Amino acid sequence: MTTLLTINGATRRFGGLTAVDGVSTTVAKGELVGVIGPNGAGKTTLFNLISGFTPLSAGEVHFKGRRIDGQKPFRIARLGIGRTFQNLRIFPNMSVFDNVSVGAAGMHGVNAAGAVFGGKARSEAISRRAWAALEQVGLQGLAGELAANISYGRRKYLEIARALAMEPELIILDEPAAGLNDTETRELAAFIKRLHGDGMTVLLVEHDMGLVMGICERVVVLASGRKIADAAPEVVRKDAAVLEAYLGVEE
Amino acid sequence: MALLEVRDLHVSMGVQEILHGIDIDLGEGEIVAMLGANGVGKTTLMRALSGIYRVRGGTITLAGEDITNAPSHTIVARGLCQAPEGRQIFATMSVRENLVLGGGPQGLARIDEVLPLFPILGERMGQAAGSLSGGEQQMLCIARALMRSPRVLLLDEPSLGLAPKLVKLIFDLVARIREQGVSILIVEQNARGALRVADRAAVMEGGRVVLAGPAAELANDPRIVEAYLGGHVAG
Amino acid sequence: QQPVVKIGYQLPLTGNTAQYGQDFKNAAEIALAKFNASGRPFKVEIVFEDSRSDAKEGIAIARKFVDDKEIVGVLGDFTSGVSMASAQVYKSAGMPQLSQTASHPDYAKISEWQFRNITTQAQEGPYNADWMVDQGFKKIAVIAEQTDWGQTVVSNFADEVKKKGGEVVFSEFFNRGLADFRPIITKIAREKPDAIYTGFFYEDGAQFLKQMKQLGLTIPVYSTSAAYNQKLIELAGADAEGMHLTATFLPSNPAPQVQEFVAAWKEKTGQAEPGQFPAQAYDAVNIMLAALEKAWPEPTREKVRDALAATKDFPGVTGDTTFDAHREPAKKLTKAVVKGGQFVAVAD
Amino acid sequence: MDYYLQQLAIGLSLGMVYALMAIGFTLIFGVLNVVNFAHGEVYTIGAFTGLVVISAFAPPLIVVLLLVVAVGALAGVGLERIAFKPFRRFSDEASLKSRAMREATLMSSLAVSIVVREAVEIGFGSQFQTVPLDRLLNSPISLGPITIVSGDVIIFVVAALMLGGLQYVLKRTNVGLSIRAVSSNPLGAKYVGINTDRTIIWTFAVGSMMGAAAGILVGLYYGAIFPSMGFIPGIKAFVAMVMGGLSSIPGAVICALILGFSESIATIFVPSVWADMVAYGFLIVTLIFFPRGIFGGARDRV
Amino acid sequence: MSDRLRPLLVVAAVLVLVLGVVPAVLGAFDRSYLYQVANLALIFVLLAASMHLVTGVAGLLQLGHAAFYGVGAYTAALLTTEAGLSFGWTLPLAGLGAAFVAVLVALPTMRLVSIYFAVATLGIGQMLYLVMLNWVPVTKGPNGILVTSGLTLFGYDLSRPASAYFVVAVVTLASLWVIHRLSHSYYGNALRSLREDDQCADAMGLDTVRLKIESFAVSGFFAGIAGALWAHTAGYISPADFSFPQSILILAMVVVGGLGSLPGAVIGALVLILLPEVLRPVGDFRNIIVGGVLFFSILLMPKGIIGEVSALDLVRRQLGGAWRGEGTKAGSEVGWR
Ligand SMILES: Nc1ncnc2c1ncn2[C@@H]1O[C@H](COP(=O)(O)OP(=O)(O)OP(=O)(O)O)[C@@H](O)[C@H]1O
Ligand SMILES: Nc1ncnc2c1ncn2[C@@H]1O[C@H](COP(=O)(O)OP(=O)(O)OP(=O)(O)O)[C@@H](O)[C@H]1O
Ligand SMILES: [Mg+2]
Ligand SMILES: [Mg+2]
Repeated sequence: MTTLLTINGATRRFGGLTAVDGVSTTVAKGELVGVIGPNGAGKTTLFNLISGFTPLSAGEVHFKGRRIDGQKPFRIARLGIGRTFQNLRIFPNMSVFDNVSVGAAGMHGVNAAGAVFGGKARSEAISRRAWAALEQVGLQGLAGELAANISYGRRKYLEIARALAMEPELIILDEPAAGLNDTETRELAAFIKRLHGDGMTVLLVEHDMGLVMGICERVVVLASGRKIADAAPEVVRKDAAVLEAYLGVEE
Repeated sequence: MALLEVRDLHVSMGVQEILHGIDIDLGEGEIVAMLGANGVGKTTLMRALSGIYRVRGGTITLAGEDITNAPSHTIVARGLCQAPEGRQIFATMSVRENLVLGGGPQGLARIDEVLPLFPILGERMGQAAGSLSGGEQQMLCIARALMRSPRVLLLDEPSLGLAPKLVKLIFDLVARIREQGVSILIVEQNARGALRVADRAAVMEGGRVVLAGPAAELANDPRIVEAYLGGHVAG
Repeated sequence: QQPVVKIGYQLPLTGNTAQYGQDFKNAAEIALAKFNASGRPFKVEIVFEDSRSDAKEGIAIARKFVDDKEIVGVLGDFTSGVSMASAQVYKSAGMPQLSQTASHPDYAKISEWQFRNITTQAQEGPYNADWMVDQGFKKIAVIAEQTDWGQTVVSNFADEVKKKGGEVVFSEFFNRGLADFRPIITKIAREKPDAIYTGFFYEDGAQFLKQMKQLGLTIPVYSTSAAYNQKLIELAGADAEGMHLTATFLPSNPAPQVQEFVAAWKEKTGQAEPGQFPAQAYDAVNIMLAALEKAWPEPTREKVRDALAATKDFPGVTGDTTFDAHREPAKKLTKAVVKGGQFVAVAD
Repeated sequence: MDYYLQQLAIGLSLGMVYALMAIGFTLIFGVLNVVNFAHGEVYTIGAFTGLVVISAFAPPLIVVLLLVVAVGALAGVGLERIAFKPFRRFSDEASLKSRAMREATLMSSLAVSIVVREAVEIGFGSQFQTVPLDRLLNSPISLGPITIVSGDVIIFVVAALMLGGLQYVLKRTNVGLSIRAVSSNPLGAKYVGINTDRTIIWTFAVGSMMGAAAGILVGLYYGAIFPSMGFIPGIKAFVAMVMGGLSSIPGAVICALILGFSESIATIFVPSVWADMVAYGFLIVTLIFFPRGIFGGARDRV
Repeated sequence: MSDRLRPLLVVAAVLVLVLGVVPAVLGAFDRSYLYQVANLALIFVLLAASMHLVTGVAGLLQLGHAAFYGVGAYTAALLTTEAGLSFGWTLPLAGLGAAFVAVLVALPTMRLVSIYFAVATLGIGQMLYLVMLNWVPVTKGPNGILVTSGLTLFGYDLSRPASAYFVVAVVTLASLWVIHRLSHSYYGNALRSLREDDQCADAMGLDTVRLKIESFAVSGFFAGIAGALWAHTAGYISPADFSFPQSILILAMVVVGGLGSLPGAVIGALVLILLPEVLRPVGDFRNIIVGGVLFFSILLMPKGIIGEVSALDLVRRQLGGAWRGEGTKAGSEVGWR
């Protein structure tokens, strides 16, 4: 199995606070890895370090053997990392289809001259991708709807579709199940599993233990910025430190 | 007579009606859970109750007084506070200032009761609220609503984005707040947790309440189990 | 029913320069009323159009006038910019245009259809330079507004001063409507000039004089006819005392046409005496009316143009006007000074 | 040396004039997050009110100021009702995040400002108004080698009072806290029981009072009162506010002073027509190094 | 109706209207004034359309657009008077000149967002205006420039308003076509995503800085083209034509018409140029009325006469099911608004 993502001693400080503290781990191609940890443990910050939104204070991040820390977010994205955001970030005043097409367009690269004089080939490639992504998440029926007008749950899928339209090699999802009920969460879990089954590498943050323990092959646990566990779900579930810091005593 | 009474509530957005006649009662010291899929209008209901959205028809009564379409600040002043969806904290202001604002005229009077519930907020008092992590912001949002010692507390998905340990804590907290005589209307996707603490529950679908009854009963209703509890009978 | 001849007048009646346009309109109406009451064989109608001192509007108006076959001559505009943009239209369509204020050196050169009734700085600059150097001022500071007119104020004046052996020790422009002249005044003070020559309109002039006084600077100030306006004294009060300027129009001039105009102005507007600009407009309208009369009974645009070009020694309130071969007026300038809150003529 | 000191003194007083206007402007921007294009017209209304009051019964300056401030408050409330309130009915998410909506409020205030300016022009004419000369605030005061005028002192005092008072209110009182809350998150403010409507009106009233007071003070200071007098100070106040970081009133004042200084100092070295170039150059350089203004907060985290 | 036919029909209708119906109607009145107003309206249509691209689509509030208009006009005028080039040459060069300046000023300001960007463009607009006004040796400063050669193309004199109309109309239509292609494509969607959330667009692999600079340059290019048209049709330019109030006027056009909608920008420009002309007989009160109309139009239609979103809904309803079901084919219609 080839390693896709390598995080090496990643550290991020905000003033006196060390949000991520020397975290190292790897993600192999085709893996489905979960990241869990108490609120404020630094999970989102870690994702921001990977996707280039927050610069590292120390450490390195490699993707496909290339060092990516210090690069602009869009370059990292083009290398094949798609992401969603914890606080849903859709483009509210654009249609659902247009939202997704942005993901596809970003990867294809759009330029002014091409838009004016270019032939149909490129735009059809983009639109094929966008439709494929919409169909993957089952939103094709809402393509023309204004993104601001669709429900919360669908926006979650919209965000995922937008990331999928980039045809990334690694997709990172920040709390995809937040705000979904158990039934919806199960559907989402099945969806992610299917995605993974199709060969996608997934890294996800989630507080819903049913989802994480149910589908992840490996779970990384952060607490106060440090990695306190990195193992299979069954192992993590019984880890004393994890129980103490995160899960609370089992019911 | 119930503390909060909602009768035949209609709310529209533009030309589109979203709530088509909602009836709910919330008794003194009672916890009512509101369940429903995404987009059925739960948040719309909560916003209408807090006076954010205009009501097109029907009445809302709080302790015998009609508060239909009253301005939001008088509703809060009468003791109906909400921890809203989307948190709506003051991102550019410090955690402390957020709490002071939550306290309204009382200011920080209740800080010693609220802060112990969320110790991490105590450590972040001077930090800008916008730089908190998602879960920390959620805690701040709930803490802010508690700062005013409300009579009726509306919680719109309070467990959203919280770690499992905290989710449990939140539901315990809900039960504890009720002990102090506060009535609570809670909207939750975590139906399991909500049904455990609630006295009664209602299920919304397409802008209507389609099912209501004691929480314990609903928790075993096969329809609920199928739709909201992931197919497994609650706890 | 008497036949009616129409002329157009484009001028700013709204916007930042509306005060000037309103003055022109008043002056024009005085001239027109007198003309129409004088029992000529025809009546004249003036079509006023508001250009807001905006070239876009000026050109549209010009087109409008050109389209109207009954209009045989046009007056205006106020600023050179709008006048020149409109002039392109009048040039191509063949319409005589007479501006009371356009001062751009190239304005009258645009075509044989452009005329103006404003003393050019080619005349006023050297005249003032001579005056000042003769008074014994050797080191002279010059400031003027940053407009086409201001540019000519400085260049014409400076050339003559040098010729006369004087020295321009400081020369700078300012943007119209500058609120605070003190940085410039402080700068002038450092050069310790014997006198200051200024190219400004009355609003800027009043500000300049007041702020000079504030900073305690007491250097003689000379200016052009553009500053000639009773409002300057109203706005600057005692600080205007002692300012010298040249003018072609003095309301105190006993000539009958001047007194008639001043009286009519006071009656129509309820204001103090008219300044230099309304007087120029009044004359411009009268010159145009005289040209119409000359072109009667068949006033065509060509005939009116020819009649304008032939204007010779027209006795106006700003002195006698003759258009030279380049359609520029030559005027007799009068020296004046502010004394006791009045502009009074200075004997040579 | 004296020359440079004098230019610095002039720069300071220029800056104070901009600051006087920037204070109210920033306060209003602070609560609504939209540019109030009509603030310049409030300034003009203040000046014209003062002029009318003075020519009608020549009361002492303090009375003039009080009356001007009252009219300014009325103008502010009217402006808020007409140009801003109607747009608050759109509170759905798409509208809140929509540029079109934000730019619409900007345009409505612009439209109101056009109407007001044209109306003043029709009422009073567009020329400079004649101010009774003895009412001007321009008697010279010599301080050693430099000369300032009485107006400088008055403007300084008034600006300092405004700044100090506002800082106190905003930072120390509950009212100020509410104002900042509305500015930070208007919807959130409703949930904590703030009367947002009243807060906004009060802010407008206070901001416009300051704008109107600035108008008459600067009008008497320069003796120049005319319908479009608010335009240039309005732009300068806008620039100062943004340089200062949008919601920081001391920041706006400091940047207004920087603008004033840069103009007078630029005049030392280059012709005065280029002075504005230096001021705008300062703006651009500031924004290159501080993309969110000198005292602005960071962007929201991802 | 077939998806492919529709855009063709629209194009044909616009061509017939602008190049056939309008001149026929204007010609019937035999008034050069009407042509003049039509030319002016078309020039401002082009200006509004070029601002639409940055402000409406990419969401960058532009408060200094008139400066690029000015750069174009000055480039054209100077190339004509100093280098003796004819209209055929100055037109593209004016566009390029303005685009070049746009890139220069975009480079340092592209990191800025929202109102900070707006005020930076205001500052830059003012600086360019000051250069036009004060750099006397080159721009002739306040004296302005007489553009004597007028509109000539291949040696034909086209400076009469009626013939100028066709030149202006063809150039404007061609420019509109390009702007339309840009904003109604995936490129346009990428720009829109900047407006909605630039950080998020960044995460989608869009080079936001390059996109901003590019759209700024394109917008500057067309403003420059408009400038050249103005210089050649007016025959005289001076700095006052390109001052801040003009920028605001263009912004008002875009907002009144509907921010984000190209037809909106066109309609906004027509309204704000034609209305003051129509109101001429009203006299002194006409500007108050213009202000009042501006106000009520914003009040009643805050998203503009043709808002981006409502138009989208309209089109969708027309396309009905076709859009939803058939994958790739319908995609070619998406982005139309
Ligand atoms: N820009 C910032 N400035 C200051 N502190 C920050 C900033 N960003 C994050 N933090 C702090 O860093 C810590 C980690 O935040 P992060 O968002 O990564 O947590 P998280 O693990 O994602 O939590 P959650 O599960 O609640 O989303 C938090 O305590 C937060 O307050
Ligand atoms: N401003 C609005 N304009 C138009 N439609 C709206 C608006 N706000 C909400 N809606 C619609 O109203 C319906 C109910 O929305 P609401 O937010 O109340 O749902 P919810 O039950 O809270 O869902 P969730 O579980 O996602 O929070 C949705 O279909 C939504 O699309
Ligand atoms: Mg997080
Ligand atoms: Mg909800």
